[in-house]
Amino acid sequence: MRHAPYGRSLAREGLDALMASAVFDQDLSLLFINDGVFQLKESQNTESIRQKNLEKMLAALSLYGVNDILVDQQALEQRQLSVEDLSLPVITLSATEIADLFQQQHVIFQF
Amino acid sequence: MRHAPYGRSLAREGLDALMASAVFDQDLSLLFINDGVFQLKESQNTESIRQKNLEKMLAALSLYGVNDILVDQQALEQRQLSVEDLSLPVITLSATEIADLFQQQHVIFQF
Amino acid sequence: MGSPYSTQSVETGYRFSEAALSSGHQIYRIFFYHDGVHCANSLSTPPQDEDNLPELWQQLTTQYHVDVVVCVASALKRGILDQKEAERFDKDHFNLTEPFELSGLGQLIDASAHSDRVITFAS
Amino acid sequence: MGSPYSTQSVETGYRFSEAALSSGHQIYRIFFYHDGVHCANSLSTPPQDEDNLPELWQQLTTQYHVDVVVCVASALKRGILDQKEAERFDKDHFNLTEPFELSGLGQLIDASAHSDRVITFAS
Amino acid sequence: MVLNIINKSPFSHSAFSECLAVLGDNDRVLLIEDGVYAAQADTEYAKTITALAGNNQFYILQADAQARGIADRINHDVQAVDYTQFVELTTVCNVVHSWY
Amino acid sequence: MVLNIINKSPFSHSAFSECLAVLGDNDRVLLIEDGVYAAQADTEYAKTITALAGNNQFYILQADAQARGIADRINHDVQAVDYTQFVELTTVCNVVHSWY
Repeated sequence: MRHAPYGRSLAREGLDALMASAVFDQDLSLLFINDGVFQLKESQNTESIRQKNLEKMLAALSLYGVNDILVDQQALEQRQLSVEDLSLPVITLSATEIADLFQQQHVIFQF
Repeated sequence: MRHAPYGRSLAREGLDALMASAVFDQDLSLLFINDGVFQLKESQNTESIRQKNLEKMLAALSLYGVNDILVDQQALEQRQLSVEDLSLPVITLSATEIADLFQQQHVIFQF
Repeated sequence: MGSPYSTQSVETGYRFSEAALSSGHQIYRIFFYHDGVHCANSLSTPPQDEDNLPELWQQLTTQYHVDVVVCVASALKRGILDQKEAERFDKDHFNLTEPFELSGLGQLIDASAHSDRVITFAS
Repeated sequence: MGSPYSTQSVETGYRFSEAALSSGHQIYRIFFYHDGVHCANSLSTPPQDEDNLPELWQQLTTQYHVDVVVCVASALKRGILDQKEAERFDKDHFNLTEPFELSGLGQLIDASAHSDRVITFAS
Repeated sequence: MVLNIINKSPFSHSAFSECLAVLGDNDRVLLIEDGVYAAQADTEYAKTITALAGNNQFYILQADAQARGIADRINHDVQAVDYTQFVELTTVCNVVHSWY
Repeated sequence: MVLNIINKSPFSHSAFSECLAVLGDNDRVLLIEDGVYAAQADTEYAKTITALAGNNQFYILQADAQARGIADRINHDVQAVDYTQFVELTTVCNVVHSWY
């Protein structure tokens, strides 16, 4: 997840694809980088922009068996976000760890 | 014009709007900033990507009475482009001159 | 100019227009250009918990008698046709919502000349 | 995933697919997601000097028997319907080009599992 | 007086920086959609805004800040507006310039 | 080995810089569409590419460079490919990652 929520529908459609993937029991890793980390910001209230609340969609991930949420440490720092600002518990990764993670994948979808 | 040609259709549709404007005899200024200056790069050959050649569209501007082509000097420098690299004669502007130009407009369309 | 359901700009433009009209301002014309033309697609069928943007535009602009014009060049290549264009190009179907009208860029230029302010909601 | 006539990604994806198929590679499936669903709009009517992208996709994938699937959730909200969906939602018209088929995201996941490589052409 | 509207995140797109480079005296800047992230306190962009806030006024569309969960951490030099105030802003300024 | 594909201008979008920050040893980078502007010689991005070119290989889609009139000023550390070579690149690498 590399894109901010709401401005474009990429985050929403990425989560849809992720859930479909989880339903079909695919082994997957979920990583938030760049503005994608804003998807994890707590206290999202989307009533007045009339979009589906992504914070609630993310909260449902554990029901789909997606438990490990990986986050780019540097992306958080650059945005003045700490892990306490996020709506879910996460595992932070360094740039090197992210590079390694990409190497291990069979397929990469970026949203 | 702030966007590069071809990757998105903004440049193309911006030029369409510009020509319509000129046809209706509107008094207009045409300014290229940021990646928009790439629209002016000479030697564009779009055959293999099958899109309308914007260099040719730009060349036709003088027929529409659009003669002054204004360009952000700094945008050119940052992209290692000199006025000799461009397909048309241009007038270069500083950041201050650009700010002044915006103040004088009744309507601003950015493409 | 943005695409509904892909960018927020359509929703923002709608909320802005609603606020302007309900506080007594006049809107001379709303011109749909670039991907904005998809706002006029009568076949849009969003899920029940999401706004039906073509329908919302239709209601708002009918209520306040606002002229809504879709750029014909942008629309044709993106597959938004009224009945007349569908017949001209030998298509069995069409999908332009009423009261949207297909017309040329001249309508944008005309509106710019006749309005105090022109505001773009872009993708 | 990009929108035809708005982003180059559809053209790039097409050229890539053509090169892959003509050099003997197999394409298991092409999945149209997000704004990519507009590629299946049968009403697209580009000017004569521009590619008709829905038609080109149709020809290429028919020639090489490639499965072309349009994400049904993305398509419905963006106004791309087949005859069955049009009837279900009481619309008089529909606009899905043959041989494109509306189906769910499961088809993307299935294709990912059955392919050596998955490549995204995004806007 | 120009009302500049920015709808892109400053972390991902150059629109914010470019707009600020060509501001005139007394121009206004309204941050909407993903543009609101530029108004978060304590980021590098907050410093840029604060430096310009003497000559220029900065606004943020409140609905967009709330949606993104950042309404309670907005830079003090940025003023929250609703859609009606957004409309008023476009009438107060002479011309509107959307950056995207 | 990851094949990274970038289709956005480095002057306007952060995709190029972000991708390069997480490259693995021996990863490859293909610049397409507006991404080709990163391959122009003598810009700040040319220096970044040249610094990484020992460990990583950089490619550019020739059709896109020609369309934009920059095919004759490409950084020497970047190799031009056609669509068929693009296909081959995706088979040589283990996984493809599109940045946009």
